[in-house]
Amino acid sequence: MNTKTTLRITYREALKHGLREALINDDMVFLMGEDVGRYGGAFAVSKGFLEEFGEDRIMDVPLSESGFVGAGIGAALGGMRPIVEVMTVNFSLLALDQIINNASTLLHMSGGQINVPVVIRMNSGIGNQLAAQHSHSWEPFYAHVPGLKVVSVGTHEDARGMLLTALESPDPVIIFEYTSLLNMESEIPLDSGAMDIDKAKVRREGKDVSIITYGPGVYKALAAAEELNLSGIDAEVVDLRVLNPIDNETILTSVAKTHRVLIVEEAWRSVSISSEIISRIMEHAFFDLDAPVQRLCGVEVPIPYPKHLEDASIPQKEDIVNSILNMVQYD
Amino acid sequence: MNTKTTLRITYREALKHGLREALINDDMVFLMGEDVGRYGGAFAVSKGFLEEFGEDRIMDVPLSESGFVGAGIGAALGGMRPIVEVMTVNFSLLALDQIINNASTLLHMSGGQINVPVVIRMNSGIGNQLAAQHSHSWEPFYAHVPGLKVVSVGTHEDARGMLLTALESPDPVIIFEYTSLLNMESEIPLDSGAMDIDKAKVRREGKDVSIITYGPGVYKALAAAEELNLSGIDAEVVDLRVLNPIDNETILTSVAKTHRVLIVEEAWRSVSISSEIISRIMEHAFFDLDAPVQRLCGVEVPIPYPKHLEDASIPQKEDIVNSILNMVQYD
Amino acid sequence: MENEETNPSPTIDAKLGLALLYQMILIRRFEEKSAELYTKEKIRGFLHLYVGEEAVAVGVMQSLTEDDNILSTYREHGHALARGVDPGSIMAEMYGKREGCSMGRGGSMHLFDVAKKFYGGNAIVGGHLPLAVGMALASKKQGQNNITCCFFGEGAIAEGEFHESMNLAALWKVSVLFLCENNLYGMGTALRFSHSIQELEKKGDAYGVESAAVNGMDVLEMKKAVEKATAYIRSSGKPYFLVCNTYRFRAHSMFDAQLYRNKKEVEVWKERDPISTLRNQLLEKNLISNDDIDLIEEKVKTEVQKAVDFAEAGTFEPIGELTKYVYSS
Amino acid sequence: MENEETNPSPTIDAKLGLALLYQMILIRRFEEKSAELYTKEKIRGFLHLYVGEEAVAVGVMQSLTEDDNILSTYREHGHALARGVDPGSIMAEMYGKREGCSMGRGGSMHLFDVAKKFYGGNAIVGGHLPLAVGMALASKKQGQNNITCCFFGEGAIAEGEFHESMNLAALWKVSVLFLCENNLYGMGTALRFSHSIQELEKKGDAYGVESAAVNGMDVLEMKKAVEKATAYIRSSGKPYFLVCNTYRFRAHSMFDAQLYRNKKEVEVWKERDPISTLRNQLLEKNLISNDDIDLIEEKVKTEVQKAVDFAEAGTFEPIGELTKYVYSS
Ligand SMILES: Cc1ncc(C[n+]2csc(CCOP(=O)(O)OP(=O)(O)O)c2C)c(N)n1
Ligand SMILES: Cc1ncc(C[n+]2csc(CCOP(=O)(O)OP(=O)(O)O)c2C)c(N)n1
Ligand SMILES: [Mg+2]
Ligand SMILES: [Mg+2]
Repeated sequence: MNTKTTLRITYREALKHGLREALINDDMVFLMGEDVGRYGGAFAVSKGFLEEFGEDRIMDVPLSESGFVGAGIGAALGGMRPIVEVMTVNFSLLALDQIINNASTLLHMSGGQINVPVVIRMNSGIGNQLAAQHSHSWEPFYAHVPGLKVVSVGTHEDARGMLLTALESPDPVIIFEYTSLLNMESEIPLDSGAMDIDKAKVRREGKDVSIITYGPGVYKALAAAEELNLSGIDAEVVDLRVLNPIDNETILTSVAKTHRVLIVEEAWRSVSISSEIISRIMEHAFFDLDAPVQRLCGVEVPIPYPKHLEDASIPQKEDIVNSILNMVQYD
Repeated sequence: MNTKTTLRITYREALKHGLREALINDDMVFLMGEDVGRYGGAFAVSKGFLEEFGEDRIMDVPLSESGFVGAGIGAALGGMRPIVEVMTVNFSLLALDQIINNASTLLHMSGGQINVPVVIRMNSGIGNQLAAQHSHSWEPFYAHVPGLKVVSVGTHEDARGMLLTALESPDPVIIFEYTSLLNMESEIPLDSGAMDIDKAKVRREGKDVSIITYGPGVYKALAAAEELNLSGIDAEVVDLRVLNPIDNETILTSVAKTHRVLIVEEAWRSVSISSEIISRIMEHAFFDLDAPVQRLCGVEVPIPYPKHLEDASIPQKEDIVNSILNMVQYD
Repeated sequence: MENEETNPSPTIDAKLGLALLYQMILIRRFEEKSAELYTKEKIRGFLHLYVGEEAVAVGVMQSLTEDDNILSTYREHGHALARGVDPGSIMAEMYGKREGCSMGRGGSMHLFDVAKKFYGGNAIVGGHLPLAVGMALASKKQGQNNITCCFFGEGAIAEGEFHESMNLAALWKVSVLFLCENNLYGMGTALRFSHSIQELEKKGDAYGVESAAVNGMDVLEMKKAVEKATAYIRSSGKPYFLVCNTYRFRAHSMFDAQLYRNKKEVEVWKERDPISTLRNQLLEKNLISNDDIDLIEEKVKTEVQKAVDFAEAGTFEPIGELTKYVYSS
Repeated sequence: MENEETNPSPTIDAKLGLALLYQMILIRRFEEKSAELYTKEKIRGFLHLYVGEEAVAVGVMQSLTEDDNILSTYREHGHALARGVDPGSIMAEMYGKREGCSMGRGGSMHLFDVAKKFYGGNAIVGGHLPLAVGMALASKKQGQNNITCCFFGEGAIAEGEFHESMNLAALWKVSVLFLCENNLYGMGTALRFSHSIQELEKKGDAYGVESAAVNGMDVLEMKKAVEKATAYIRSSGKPYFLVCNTYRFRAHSMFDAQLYRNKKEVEVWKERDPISTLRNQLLEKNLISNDDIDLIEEKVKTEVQKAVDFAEAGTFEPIGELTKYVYSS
């Protein structure tokens, strides 16, 4: 690629760029979270920010998830533009009451008087052998709740741009970022900026089968698609991106084209994003299907520590390839 | 009915019978929760118990959901048989970290050394004009989490018997009870006792369409089925009862018989129990279907206070009847 | 931390006396009417009455300016009325009418009036405390000198949110008035069954937060205590924790057989009724006459009737608008 | 609440001295080896070392009996070793082997050994405090007189769970030893940025819980303070809050550039190394000789090597067993 128009960047750097730009763009924006300042961010995403923006804009907070997430929501009510970082999604359970009973309902309960323009970022995902209490995928929880906008950052461009758009939303936005992607490098356009956060995106066009996924599933699906290409199978990869409210149109267009769907998700299987996608296809595209929709999901087990068991508990590239080969074989 | 073999009883009384029997049966059982004692239970389910069983067995606790639910889990680790009442499911968000990160994972994280025999009961549902913060249906949240057993009490017999079986489980059981059913009367067999908590149940046999539901949907579906009968439509009503792990067999048997399915659920539509049921039908019974599965769910809005809007936000008997009439009409 | 003072005669004149009396009586009669309308099924859901606690709301509001923020619980009619939220819009809200202060969406537990900086009406016990800290933080960041006053019951103090919020407010030095209404019960659970220590004001020390207890049955003592608290907050920019010892004369909500307390205890407290207390103080000092009181009752009656008429005349939102207010756009 | 005491010479004899020294050195060397194995990628996930804090774990365990329950955090190797959990089974756990004390399912953060009444290894900060209260409640209900000792860091005190658990334990009068290891940092957040007051032991007063602070760098002072605490708990049946002032010499976990503190501070604390402190005390009193120390180091080395060998020789669970331990049956 031409180095003049693209930038080679890690996912971590992309997040950092977006966050820095947000802080520069608007004085009302500030970042609050555990260890975002002096430590440099648990995942080094905000490293150097305390020095650059000062204590008022980069606030280290005590271990009080309910308290500081609620305070972030309150600060939004008070006219600020807070970005609250919950160190990892696992700890967000402690703040769920604030997020649901306050952030997602205040607009409604007040009859439209109150907006809650808060952005809550959390690191998520599986793959670093952090075991059962540190490997949750709570996308399905948040996607269930009306009033929240939920986005999942599956690519470098989105890592750079989703936050910027989230900050334009008058309503609360939950952003899932993924630890397993942090060190991954990719090219993004030099002028890549704010990304729309309303639509799913076709990351690879294909005609034989649709792989619908989000988060860490995106690059896995793209890699699987390349491999399938060698077997003459042309897979389309749809990155959901927005998990709430879900964009039906992009999904249904893809199904109408390929007639075959595999959904890939790291979260546990039952009552998940994949369940919802299957339901929407059932409801709106039943007669488009050549075969039942299939899905690869997280195995329903608290995630185990050992690498081999952890790997086995989430879908891998090979699983995607094999599932699709099987699917097509039984045509 | 013959009064010698059945008992006419409210849902509240049925719950009370079960709870009382549990306390009598086993000295290790105790009930803890906000206002379960001196107040008599927020919904009068444990009225009189403090006098009957004493302070050690009926423990009023302070407003500390995370603390006392966690303490209940701890008491289970310590060899007791606690029944923890979370006054309403809405407040369980404050205890979700304890329920998920402790109750559901300890068995696994300890490599099978630790059982967590705790039963957590919560009042749930919509229909008393309690507005957005007091009308949650969190069945989908709990049903997503492996390690938890989740049951939903849709009938009087289950109200009487589910708790007794739950207390036999070595693993944590979450019981959803429904405020809207408390005053409803029904007949149950005099000798009705412990109910199995592994299987769904066909509450009404039928051949034309399966209505799959749980909780307050059960009686609504049964009433709708009676009404449909007048139009010559013979509906089968399946009460899921167990929301985690879900019993596929009963569902698939019904689908194989009727080839048409309507799912009825009060919880919000996206990423719900209904999504999961549709997915399982897609995966295991796709070719049994004569038409796409349909569902009636909670409208995706924080539940509004006024009666007419609250009623409109959840499926009613008429909606079930109309949906099925439409479904059959387009055959 | 200071102990409850029983300073016998804070200064008062007739004008202030009448104003305070009017507000307390308005709250009392408004709620009595609400209870009546509840039994007539005009109002539904949960209805938590404030009867007996009026001195707290009225006393607090005297020292707050229109720039100050207020957050409250589900037992908030008194706070809303004392703040000056229109009684008609409150009644219409409880009727579920679109003319209500929250468009009818919230009901009794969720009164909102942003113009009055009245931020609910929150029904998760303790859930609004972190919000209050955040609003105060926003004020500080924007260089505003206003106070965020957060009402909550003594029951809420057992929740983790109290602890986290007190610590955050103290650590960040933000202007929160933590206003605890200790009415001795959280539903049916008496203070001694929910807290291992019962002098709740002592909890301020655990956070280095200034605190005090006050007789919440006397509006003049309330007024004085809050003047002191707000002066402290405005000059220091730091939070303050005020425990107002009071009592709820009626049931927790409309579904409560009150098995947990005896009638005698209620009667004893009723002798300290904040309305008669103030009335007697004013009469004794010859600041007002019985006629003045009749006039107030008359005026309140009209005001309450106006509120009911407004609510009755209100309209229901069409069902087609059900999903309004889920997202802004 | 008592202030930190600096009682110069708690009683000690050679036998006890050697035993304490052995345990502290075992923990130190075991963890140094773990760090080495981490860089060799034998151990993965998060690894939180206890180096510098050994006096706390070893001091505490002296007064606990085999009937007492222990709950700990993710920084629990020291607690597990001092409790007598087999070093081999701990190392195997960190290797993810089925011979590990949690069958390899938990890793470094989730060491469990029910036979030793060691209940984790919990990785949600503050999340195990309610469990501890519940276990103590279960003991009380069953008429058992044992103590439940719950270790947590000073960072955890800001969580609502601390507040709720202290109140519940005090209210219910149950035998919990709340054992705070104040190492001055929660990850990169210094004490003064997480708590509005820094004498954490003062927080006991807010719940009527007896409390004290102790020099956590001196195992003999630790031992004495815990003897007092446990004697109080066993005789009263009430909880106790002990703040152990200590310091972590190494990074928070293996991913930590330690930007938040300067090297000088670390060096100053290292001069108070609990191992050299005890060694010097014993040498000065002529209770032991340098040879004794060499012997201990030798013995420890063998023990650690045995643990590593055991872990190396362990086996991985077959993938087919992935869903074991989700439900009991
Ligand atoms: C988190 C939570 N738990 C439980 C409830 C149910 N509940 C409503 S009010 C109440 C008592 C609160 O007591 P207190 O804080 O003293 O306020 P009061 O009602 O006495 O004014 C309870 C238990 C709730 N609304 N929220
Ligand atoms: C609820 C929760 N929030 C955040 C974290 C991430 N985290 C792990 S350890 C830690 C610091 C805890 O500090 P402290 O309690 O002082 O214990 P220490 O590590 O110093 O022993 C943090 C923030 C977590 N594990 N759990
Ligand atoms: Mg109260
Ligand atoms: Mg620490």
